[in-house]
Amino acid sequence: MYTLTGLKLKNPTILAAGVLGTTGASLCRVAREGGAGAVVTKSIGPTPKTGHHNPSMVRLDCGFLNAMGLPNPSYPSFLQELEFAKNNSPAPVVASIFGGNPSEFAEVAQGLLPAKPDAFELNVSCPHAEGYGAAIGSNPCLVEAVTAAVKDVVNVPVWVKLTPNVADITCIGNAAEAGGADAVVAINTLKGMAIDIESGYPVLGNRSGGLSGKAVKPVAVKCVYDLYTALEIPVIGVGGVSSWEDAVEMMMAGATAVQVGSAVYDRVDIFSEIGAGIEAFLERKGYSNINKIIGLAHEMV
Amino acid sequence: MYTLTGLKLKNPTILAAGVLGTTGASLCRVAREGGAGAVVTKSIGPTPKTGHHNPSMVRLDCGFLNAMGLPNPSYPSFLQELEFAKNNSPAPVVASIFGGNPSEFAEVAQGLLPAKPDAFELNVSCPHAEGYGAAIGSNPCLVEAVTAAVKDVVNVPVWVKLTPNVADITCIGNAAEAGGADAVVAINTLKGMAIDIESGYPVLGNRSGGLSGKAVKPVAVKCVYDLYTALEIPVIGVGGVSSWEDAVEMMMAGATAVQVGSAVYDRVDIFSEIGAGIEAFLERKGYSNINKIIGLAHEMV
Amino acid sequence: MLPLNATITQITDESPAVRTFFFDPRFEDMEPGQFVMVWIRGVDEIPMGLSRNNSITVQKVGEATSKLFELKEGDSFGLRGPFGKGFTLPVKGEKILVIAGGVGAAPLSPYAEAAFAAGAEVHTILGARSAGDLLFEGRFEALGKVYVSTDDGSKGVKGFVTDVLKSLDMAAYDRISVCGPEIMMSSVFRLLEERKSLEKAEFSLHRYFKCGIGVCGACCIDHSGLRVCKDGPVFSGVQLIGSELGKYSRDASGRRVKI
Amino acid sequence: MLPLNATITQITDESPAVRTFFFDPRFEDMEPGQFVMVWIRGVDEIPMGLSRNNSITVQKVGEATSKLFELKEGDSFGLRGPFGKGFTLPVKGEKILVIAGGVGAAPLSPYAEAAFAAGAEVHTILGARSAGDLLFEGRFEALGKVYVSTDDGSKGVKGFVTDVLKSLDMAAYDRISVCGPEIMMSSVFRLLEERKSLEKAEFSLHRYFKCGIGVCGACCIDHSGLRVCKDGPVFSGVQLIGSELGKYSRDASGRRVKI
Ligand SMILES: Cc1cc2nc3c(=O)[nH]c(=O)nc-3n(C[C@H](O)[C@H](O)[C@H](O)COP(=O)(O)OP(=O)(O)OC[C@H]3O[C@@H](n4cnc5c(N)ncnc54)[C@H](O)[C@@H]3O)c2cc1C
Ligand SMILES: Cc1cc2nc3c(=O)[nH]c(=O)nc-3n(C[C@H](O)[C@H](O)[C@H](O)COP(=O)(O)OP(=O)(O)OC[C@H]3O[C@@H](n4cnc5c(N)ncnc54)[C@H](O)[C@@H]3O)c2cc1C
Ligand SMILES: Cc1cc2nc3c(=O)[nH]c(=O)nc-3n(C[C@H](O)[C@H](O)[C@H](O)COP(=O)(O)O)c2cc1C
Ligand SMILES: Cc1cc2nc3c(=O)[nH]c(=O)nc-3n(C[C@H](O)[C@H](O)[C@H](O)COP(=O)(O)O)c2cc1C
Ligand code: FES
Ligand code: FES
Repeated sequence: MYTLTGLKLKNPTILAAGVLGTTGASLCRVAREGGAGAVVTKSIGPTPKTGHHNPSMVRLDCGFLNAMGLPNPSYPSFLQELEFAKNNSPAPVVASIFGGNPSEFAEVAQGLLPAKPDAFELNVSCPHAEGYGAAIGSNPCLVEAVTAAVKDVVNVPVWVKLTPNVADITCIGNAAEAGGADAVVAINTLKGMAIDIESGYPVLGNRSGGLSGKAVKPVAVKCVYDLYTALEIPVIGVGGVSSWEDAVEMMMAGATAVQVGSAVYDRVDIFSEIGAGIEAFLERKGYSNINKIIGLAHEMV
Repeated sequence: MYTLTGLKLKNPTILAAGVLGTTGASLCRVAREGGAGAVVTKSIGPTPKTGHHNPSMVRLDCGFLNAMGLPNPSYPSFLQELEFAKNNSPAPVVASIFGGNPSEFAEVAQGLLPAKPDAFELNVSCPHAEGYGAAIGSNPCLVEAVTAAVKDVVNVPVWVKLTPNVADITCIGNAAEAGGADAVVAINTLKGMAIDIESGYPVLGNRSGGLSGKAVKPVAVKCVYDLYTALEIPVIGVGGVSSWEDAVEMMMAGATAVQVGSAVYDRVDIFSEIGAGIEAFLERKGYSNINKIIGLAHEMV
Repeated sequence: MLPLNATITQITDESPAVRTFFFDPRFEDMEPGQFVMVWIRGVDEIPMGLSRNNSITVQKVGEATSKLFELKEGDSFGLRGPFGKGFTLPVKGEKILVIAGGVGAAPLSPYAEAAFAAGAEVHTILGARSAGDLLFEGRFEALGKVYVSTDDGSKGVKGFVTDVLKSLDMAAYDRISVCGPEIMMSSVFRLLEERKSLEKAEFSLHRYFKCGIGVCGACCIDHSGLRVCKDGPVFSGVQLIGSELGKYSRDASGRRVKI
Repeated sequence: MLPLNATITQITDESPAVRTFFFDPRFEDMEPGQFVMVWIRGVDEIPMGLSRNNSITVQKVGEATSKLFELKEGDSFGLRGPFGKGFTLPVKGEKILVIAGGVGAAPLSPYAEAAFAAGAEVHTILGARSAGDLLFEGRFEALGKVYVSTDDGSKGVKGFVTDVLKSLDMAAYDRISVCGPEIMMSSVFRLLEERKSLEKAEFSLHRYFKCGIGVCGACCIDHSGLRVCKDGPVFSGVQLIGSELGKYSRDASGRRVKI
């Protein structure tokens, strides 16, 4: 058992927000069949949103590009999904939420509290939803305020999900920590775009979107590495993890646990595969436990 | 013939800075055998630098990671290389320069003027050289001052090379334009890192570095797209271009020309290949000239 | 992968509101029952079953399909796919029953043809609102017996496909493959459940698709959490026991909507 | 690719300052003359010719090689490669002359062995400072005639490899393959040029490598602009006519340094 901000995880892999997280049943499937140590829901907001027009996600040579546009049924409708997940998931369920300002964040968190999520993850980092996400996440004052507002109204751990689309992610990480965050999650997607040269049209319905998958792993590793140095609270690594080797790399950079998003494309049971791979690695290398590798790269000079 | 800030290019492909640009002979080879429409030198500074320890560049699953550390012999020693290039290259030769402040930039530009470069490219965007590069390039005031300082002392076009490691690249592009830049070049590498899990050591001698190649193309396309909207001056697209399709995509996003760096790994004559591919594409699609595709994605709504 | 550019080579009117679009890339390796994401540029991208390895057959219902209906031969759209899991092909000598309602005949017609080519005996129940709406009747007839039902009785049995199905001996079939409006599929499902024939049945589901590639989770069904776009669209009857089929689906925001 | 983890399986002292490190991954497909980038973690990464498909033979000269000499069997380093273009293999019946100076014997020994295995007749001129520094004499002797030269005359001809070379009939050889200190290689080059034998000669060059994969441009030679790491390290004599060979090279900053 791994412990992360008080949550008990059977392995250090977590389903990332917005991936297979729209329904309670899907979250449970990832926890049970997929073997995830914890699961995070789709980001839920104050009012229903249908999201951007399709294409909303495409696979590239390297990685994936998406602009879902934070589709969600709003917290009142999502309550039943979260309840189903909580009642049926063998692993902790974390509610990802977003809003346009601190009080909206607090409203959504309170609205979901009856379903007893094990933690909240604050999405202040979506690169392609006007006025939400990265608009907040690149402003340290707002990040601190949003974090504090949610901390005020909930009694479970609060994670803050950071955007890499800033000059210095540690500033934002510090702001989250100052606001009382129990952990930071890095990274959300990188701003990106693809154009269909046959027609000249941007491929995504929203024209541009967020890059995820293999392409972003080196960026995520660097962000995690820097955050590990800058912060006291745990860093949860996400971005391009698609194998146990990637997970180990992320942990050596300083991640206490990793999230996996796009790589469910390959297979849903990637979580147990990564978990087993990490265990085998620790054993082969003679590391007595996972803490021996968390942040190891910082010691190798 | 294509015209770019007054330079005549036989095709819209340009060798990117820091790639095969350490010697005059190498620049000529890329222009002649490689078929580049223009070539940019390694970034040259005020004093000799040996750069970071190796490994200074590694190939990843997706893209490349490098931390050369701006090795360069300084402008007095580089003069002979630049002269050789100017005397022997069939294509325009652009001198990439860097410094720690506006006056150092001006000093280096003046120092190289005797070799008569066809243009200068200001590297305010290297992500892994303390005090140089991105430290300047994420500060709009400094970018404007550096640009103005060089414009003051040279009578050839000045291009400003931008970093994507900022919250909003158009702010920096605007600053360059305000400083008198004739074009902007986007993008330099993204901050990134890789760790050797067998040992825990970061792979690069400098621990972290810059991501280039296929992985960054969607990020570059988005930056070019945004800069095209924000600026009056031409945008030169760079980042992950490794085929004529990539070049066309970059141009549809708004690039007047493209630079190619990492993809010389595949073959040096990629420039003529891309040039020919673009020509064939224009012909097949019935576009009367290249201007029909520059920025086309902005019109497709 | 980015969408392929597909050029329309031919357009065929199947009925007043249904048209078949033939296009240029041919998906030689498609499994009957798989779908493609059809990108009508500047408008939307929507899922469509493949009615042949180079055609889709589209019912005009809303914005994207209407725009598609404005396209002419020589025009193009984007295509991603084929995606998902198709119908299981029978082996030589098996006897199969195809149950197609409305535009559900689109993915079932190449399946019926492939099954026939594999040496199976193919019977079809083809249902539609009225005679003019019957889709691909000729294609099915070329393979074997076709039972027709129309809501208005303008051809075949007046009523629903279930009215025909009730009269057949399900024990005579090795496989039963179903696609059509969800109300119809859930009636068929209940009937097959009663007759203990779910094990040999497969249903092709429709849900709101966003990514189409199994990542976003928009199309997951209760309570299995299976993704219609990747684990389906074709599911075995057994996979659907106790599922949301016929009860509700989710809209683009993820809200439950009663069927 | 990221560096492979290579475990040292055996260390052999070849001479006081030269050691062979055998390691675990075996590069079955290496071309003799290719090199690897050897990453001594926390220190530096340096190019080394492969002296077998699972060994490098290293002369201790500075920081990285000294650290390498501190490693024991069971320790490990990182390896990228094999990279670059090796020596051209002769065909059966050809007669080749190998000219190796100092640690230049490292990449030439697997070449000589491969040439012999291909059915060529292999003669070697092996030069070193003194008898104790002669590298892989036994390996070359197992293949054919070996002419030895030492600077101090402690074995073979007193003098340089060129002193031996002068006495041989170059017309008798189909290929001549050279590796050693640059001063030596440029003397050989001049001699072969005079004797009109450059067409059949190949030289393995050393330059300062950064990327090792042909991108950064640190290792380009004048005036061809060829990259030693990717277009070489082995070049034909003809490619080197009028080049910087023997005149200057560039240091890590790109500054020219006289040879
Ligand atoms: C696997 C699959 C295969 C299909 N095959 C066919 C086929 O062969 N022929 C055919 O005519 N139709 C098929 N459909 C249905 C088709 O996708 C919808 O009719 C189409 O999306 C309507 O788009 P619209 O913009 O015209 O309608 P809209 O006005 O946008 O919406 C009308 C209705 O269409 C459906 N719809 C809209 N967008 C989507 C979407 N992204 N994903 C799923 N449903 C959507 C919704 O139920 C919506 O309420 C299939 C659907 C799925 C899921
Ligand atoms: C293609 C190639 C094959 C080689 N094969 C062998 C071999 O089989 N055996 C062997 O002993 N040596 C070989 N060398 C030379 C070897 O790379 C250097 O001796 C080694 O790099 C010295 O490193 P150092 O840190 O110990 O020395 P330092 O103290 O760093 O420098 C001493 C000298 O070593 C050279 N050197 C240092 N770093 C590099 C570098 N990154 N690239 C190239 N040269 C460098 C420079 O000339 C420098 O002046 C080869 C070099 C090349 C280019
Ligand atoms: C389809 C899709 C939807 C996403 N939706 C959300 C979201 O709602 N909230 C959020 O915080 N992150 C969202 N993300 C970002 C992921 O959680 C993750 O940070 C990112 O994809 C990088 O991880 P990956 O490379 O493992 O996918 C989404 C990513 C994808 C691919
Ligand atoms: C080995 C290497 C060295 C580089 N050196 C420089 C440099 O000196 N100055 C500069 O402005 N950019 C430098 N760059 C960045 C490239 O010019 C280019 O912006 C970046 O690599 C993205 O393009 P690419 O994907 O085509 O490589 C370097 C890139 C690489 C790979
Ligand atoms: S539509 Fe995204 S998972 Fe099915
Ligand atoms: S060392 Fe970089 S090109 Fe040769």
